[in-house]
Amino acid sequence: MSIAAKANALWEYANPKKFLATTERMLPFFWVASAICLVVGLVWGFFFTPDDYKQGSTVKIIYLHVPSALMAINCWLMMLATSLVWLVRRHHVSALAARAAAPIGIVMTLIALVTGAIWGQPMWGTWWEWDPRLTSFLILFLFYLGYMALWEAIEDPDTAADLTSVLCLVGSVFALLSRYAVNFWNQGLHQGASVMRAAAVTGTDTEEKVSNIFFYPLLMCIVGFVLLFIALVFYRTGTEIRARRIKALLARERVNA
Amino acid sequence: MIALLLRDLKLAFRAGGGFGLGLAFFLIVTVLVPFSVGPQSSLLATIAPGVLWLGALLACLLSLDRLLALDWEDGSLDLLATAPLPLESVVTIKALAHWITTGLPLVLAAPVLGVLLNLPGPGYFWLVVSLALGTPALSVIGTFGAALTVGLKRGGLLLSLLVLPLYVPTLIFGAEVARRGATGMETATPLLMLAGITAAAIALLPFASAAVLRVNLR
Amino acid sequence: MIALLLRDLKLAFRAGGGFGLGLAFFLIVTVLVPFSVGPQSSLLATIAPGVLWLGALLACLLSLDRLLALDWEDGSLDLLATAPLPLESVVTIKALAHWITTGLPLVLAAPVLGVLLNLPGPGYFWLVVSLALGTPALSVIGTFGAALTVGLKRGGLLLSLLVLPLYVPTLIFGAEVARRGATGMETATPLLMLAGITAAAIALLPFASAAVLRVNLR
Amino acid sequence: MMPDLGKYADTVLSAYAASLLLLVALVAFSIWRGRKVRADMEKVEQRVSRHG
Amino acid sequence: MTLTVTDLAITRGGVPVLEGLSFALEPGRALILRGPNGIGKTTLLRTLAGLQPPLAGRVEGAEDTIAYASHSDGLKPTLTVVENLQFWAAVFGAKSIQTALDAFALNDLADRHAGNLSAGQKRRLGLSRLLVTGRPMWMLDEPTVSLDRNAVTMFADAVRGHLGQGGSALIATHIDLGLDGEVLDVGPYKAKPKPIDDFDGGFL
Amino acid sequence: MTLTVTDLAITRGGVPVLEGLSFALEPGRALILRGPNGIGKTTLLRTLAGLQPPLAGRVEGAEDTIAYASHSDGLKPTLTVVENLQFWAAVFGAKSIQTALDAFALNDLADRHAGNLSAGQKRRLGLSRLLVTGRPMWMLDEPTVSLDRNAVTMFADAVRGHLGQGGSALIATHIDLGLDGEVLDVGPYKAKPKPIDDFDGGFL
Ligand code: HEM
Ligand SMILES: Nc1ncnc2c1ncn2[C@@H]1O[C@H](COP(=O)(O)OP(=O)(O)OP(=O)(O)O)[C@@H](O)[C@H]1O
Ligand SMILES: Nc1ncnc2c1ncn2[C@@H]1O[C@H](COP(=O)(O)OP(=O)(O)OP(=O)(O)O)[C@@H](O)[C@H]1O
Ligand SMILES: [Mg+2]
Ligand SMILES: [Mg+2]
Repeated sequence: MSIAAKANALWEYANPKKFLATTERMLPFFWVASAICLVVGLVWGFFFTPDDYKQGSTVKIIYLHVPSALMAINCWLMMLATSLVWLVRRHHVSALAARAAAPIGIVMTLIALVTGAIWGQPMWGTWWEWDPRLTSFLILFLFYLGYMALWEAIEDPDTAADLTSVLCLVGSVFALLSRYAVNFWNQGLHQGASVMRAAAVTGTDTEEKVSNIFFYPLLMCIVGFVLLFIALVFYRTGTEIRARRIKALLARERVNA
Repeated sequence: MIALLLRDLKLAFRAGGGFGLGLAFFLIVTVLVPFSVGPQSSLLATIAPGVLWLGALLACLLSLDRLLALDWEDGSLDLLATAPLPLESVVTIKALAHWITTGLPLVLAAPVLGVLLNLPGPGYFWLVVSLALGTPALSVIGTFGAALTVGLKRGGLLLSLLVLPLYVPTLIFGAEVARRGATGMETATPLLMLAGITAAAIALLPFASAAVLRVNLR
Repeated sequence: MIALLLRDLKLAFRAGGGFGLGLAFFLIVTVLVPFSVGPQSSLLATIAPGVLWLGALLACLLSLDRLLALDWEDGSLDLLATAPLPLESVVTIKALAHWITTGLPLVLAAPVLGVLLNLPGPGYFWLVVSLALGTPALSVIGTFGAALTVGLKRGGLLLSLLVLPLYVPTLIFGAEVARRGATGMETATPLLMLAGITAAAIALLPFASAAVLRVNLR
Repeated sequence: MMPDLGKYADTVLSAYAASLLLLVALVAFSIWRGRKVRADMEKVEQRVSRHG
Repeated sequence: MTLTVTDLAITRGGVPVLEGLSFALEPGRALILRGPNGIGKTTLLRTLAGLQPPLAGRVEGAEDTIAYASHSDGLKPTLTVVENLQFWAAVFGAKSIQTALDAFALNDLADRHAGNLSAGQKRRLGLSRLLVTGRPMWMLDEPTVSLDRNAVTMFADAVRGHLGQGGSALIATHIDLGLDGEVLDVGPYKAKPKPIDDFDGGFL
Repeated sequence: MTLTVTDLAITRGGVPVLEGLSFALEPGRALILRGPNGIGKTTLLRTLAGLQPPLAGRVEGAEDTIAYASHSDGLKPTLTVVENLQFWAAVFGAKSIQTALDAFALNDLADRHAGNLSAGQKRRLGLSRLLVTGRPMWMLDEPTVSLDRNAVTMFADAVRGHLGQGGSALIATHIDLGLDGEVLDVGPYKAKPKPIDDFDGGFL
């Protein structure tokens, strides 16, 4: 099957019915897989990893903190992508997927913030520090809030989809700007992203590396969070599709009443 | 009476009813403060009580323009005025609904935001107490302002102008309580004043609001 | 185009048009700050630039809900959309009118209020410059927010919730300029960033606003 | 077999508790709403297909 | 319960618009207000409903007996048709809203948000409110605006039913409702412009 | 300049309300839209005016030729009658507003604030706007709401004059305007409910 054909085949799933049918089939797998990964990763990390030499047992928080932080960011990216798809190809499902994802994203942001705050207490001696990364997460939280509020506020579903999509686009640009602004505004004590650096994995990186003992369980948790995210998005999108169908049926009933 | 209260609450919780928006505004303002005055936590700690009170006050303020103007625009205020309800109780109910949907959430959220501005430990209790005592006054006074400006299209900003000066005493004593609490000084006197103001406002202002409303309706 | 601008300005200056209200709000907020954070002049001096920027921003924000919603409610937006004006230019004009009636007065008034918060000497120049550069961005971004929420009755609070996060970069750089200016540090970098943001916003956002408006009109 | 968390025990545990609570709440809410909406849809579908 | 108006003068925006107006409205009767645009019908109705004080003259039997329906319907767009009606029913202490729903054929619109009804559907809902007030006197300001033909007949029937139960109605309208009530043209009562030289309390 | 509509289908709130609608509107002709409340007249006019996209079908000759008058008049209460008109004249590039003022007898209201006109006076001002647009096609949604008898005749004359100059008009109304234009009852074009079983992009 050629690439183009594959791509077209992909758009098939933009049909709500087909999307529902397919995801129904795939969901159980994702639920189970994510559960397994999360349990294994967390148990491994919590029970079978040593304490960090300077952070003590608090490193264990990383197994929740980092994955949630990553998902919080990636969830917004996914919403950005689906919003674009809606604006360009007018596939309702993708708009609804964006709507379904937002609450997940906000919860992930919340988890990152909370675990971070709790972690900050012993490490930095304060619950909250206006560190750039923390701050930019707070801003991300605000963007999620606004996005969801707009969805809630508008009655007509297509109008809501259009407006929120545009907001998501413009918002992304400003979120990026804010990230730089915040960096400029205050130099932080939060450690830089090293998980994603090969050096960290190979352990050749000297300073602020997450060494392998911590890394593999962490990787497990990240995978678990990703799977959980996918499962939730599929499930919630299904819900949104049904809610949308209810709206449509009622509207149809009205006008023919 | 009950019907009116229930309706207002229902409207607030419906889509576009704007419940929780005041809360979000409170949050955002608190976040913006460090951006504008700079991130030094010591500085933030000192201004925290005042900022939180000011934020709560503004959040209250912004939700006022919906309070009566919506009913005015769609004509239900005319109808309520001809209904067998005294206008005094109408405005009281509306103030109550406003407090439930705006003031109360602010009181509950304030401590969390205190963390952001690292408010010193003892401050939390007094912050909540002062807000719990002060916000009802804000709602009642705000209703009066809303009644004054109800005739004007989008009178939101004018409303703020009229109401803010009236808020000054509440703000002074409220913030004073919170600040003293945060620095561990005694808080009895301002607390008493605050309670007094609130009690008086609740007791007297509804009559003024109703009178003003009657004038605006003719 | 010109006709629209003139009309909006005329409306603003007429009774109830809300010219000067933003200014007054700015004034009151600045006056309230000492009440809430306490009168130590040293403290006030340090937070002065930030407070003034925040006050200006809020004053801008509160005048946004009139920006398009009035025209929406009385149906003139429908008529404008069917008139021989591209919607893009309509929103640009409206943003311009908003800046003239709100942003500009704030810029001019800021130094006076600076005195109230005894802003240090060198701060004045930079405060004015940063506001003059920043407020246009606030108007344009605000117009976008207004276009998003135009369909909603009294969407004022939601509007703020949507717009404030978008204001963050402008606020940070603007306040940074003012703060650095006040303490005599170099201000070139944030000033450039601020100018860049404003320019980009003016160049691009009107298209987004017009698109959103079209969606809302259908 | 509880690992000794040293002086940070409450920190770590509270972090885990809070996060897991949030996650469970999210999943629970999603499923609750999913069930509800699915039921509603079937109701409406039946009503509509009966008359109209 | 009769409404008696004697030598009434009313103002709008400080300007006298009608004066020397006297009439009585007995139970079971309908009175149709006619007059060109801007003569003061709306103002008159608002005055009788007690929303603004008369400039001169007396209005008797108007306290808590009047149900007023203005140009705007007082509907909440985010409440459903039923919720809107139930609220007014609760305020006026009526027990059931079913009759109101039936009278204006609102049953199949019952659980739609008032916000997305069409102009005429909104109007019907607004009028049905009158039936739950249980007030004997209806004051209606251009009630049939944007109603289609059979909605107008619905309305006429509702009014007849109300009159039948000893109620009365005062209706300002420009079109013919097919109601048999005497017509009161307020045109002749237009307030004479006062001589502007004597410069009394009214600044005229 | 003819407006030709072929096999048009329109939606409101995502639901088709009218479908299979075809007609042509030649210069000099008026077309009266009739239909019960909620059938979709307003929606149709908005679609033709280009405010919302059609669901299916074609609309030709509508670009920049249509002057639309909706339920609401787009008046600024704090501007005077003249200022309101002048603004629209400037937007549409018309030179004089005198004819418009004359046509609806607005001369003696000329410098009243639009905000304190009566319902019918407002309406007259709203309608006079059509004369300054200089657009050949008028789309009017219940134009005579709350107009008194001779205001209605004023309006009818204005329309006749417009038709006389080769303009055309599409008027949605429930009452009889005494205009001789053919009537289009949109009732029969009510959209048939789609089958709900296949559950495509439109969720129906
Ligand atoms: C309260 C708010 C906090 C937030 C919003 C936050 C946010 C983040 C984010 C976004 C990442 C990104 C992970 C990546 O990109 O690799 C991260 C990683 C991390 N955070 Fe936090 N953080 C917070 C507090 C803390 C605290 C207090 C500590 C401990 C001192 C901490 C330690 C870490 C570590 C060790 C990583 C992994 C860094 C790496 O990638 O190697 N964080 N955090
Ligand atoms: N807010 C106001 N301030 C001052 N004058 C007003 C105001 N509203 C209306 N008027 C004037 O008062 C007079 C009476 O207005 P009113 O609305 O009662 O007329 P009406 O008989 O209801 O007309 P219509 O049939 O058009 O509704 C009119 O001349 C009008 O111009
Ligand atoms: N905002 C909305 N959302 C969803 N449906 C709507 C909305 N507004 C109107 N409708 C429905 O769309 C249909 C068409 O409405 P429309 O206003 O076009 O009717 P109309 O012919 O103008 O009626 P009227 O003669 O009462 O003005 C009606 O069934 C109405 O209930
Ligand atoms: Mg009238
Ligand atoms: Mg209509």
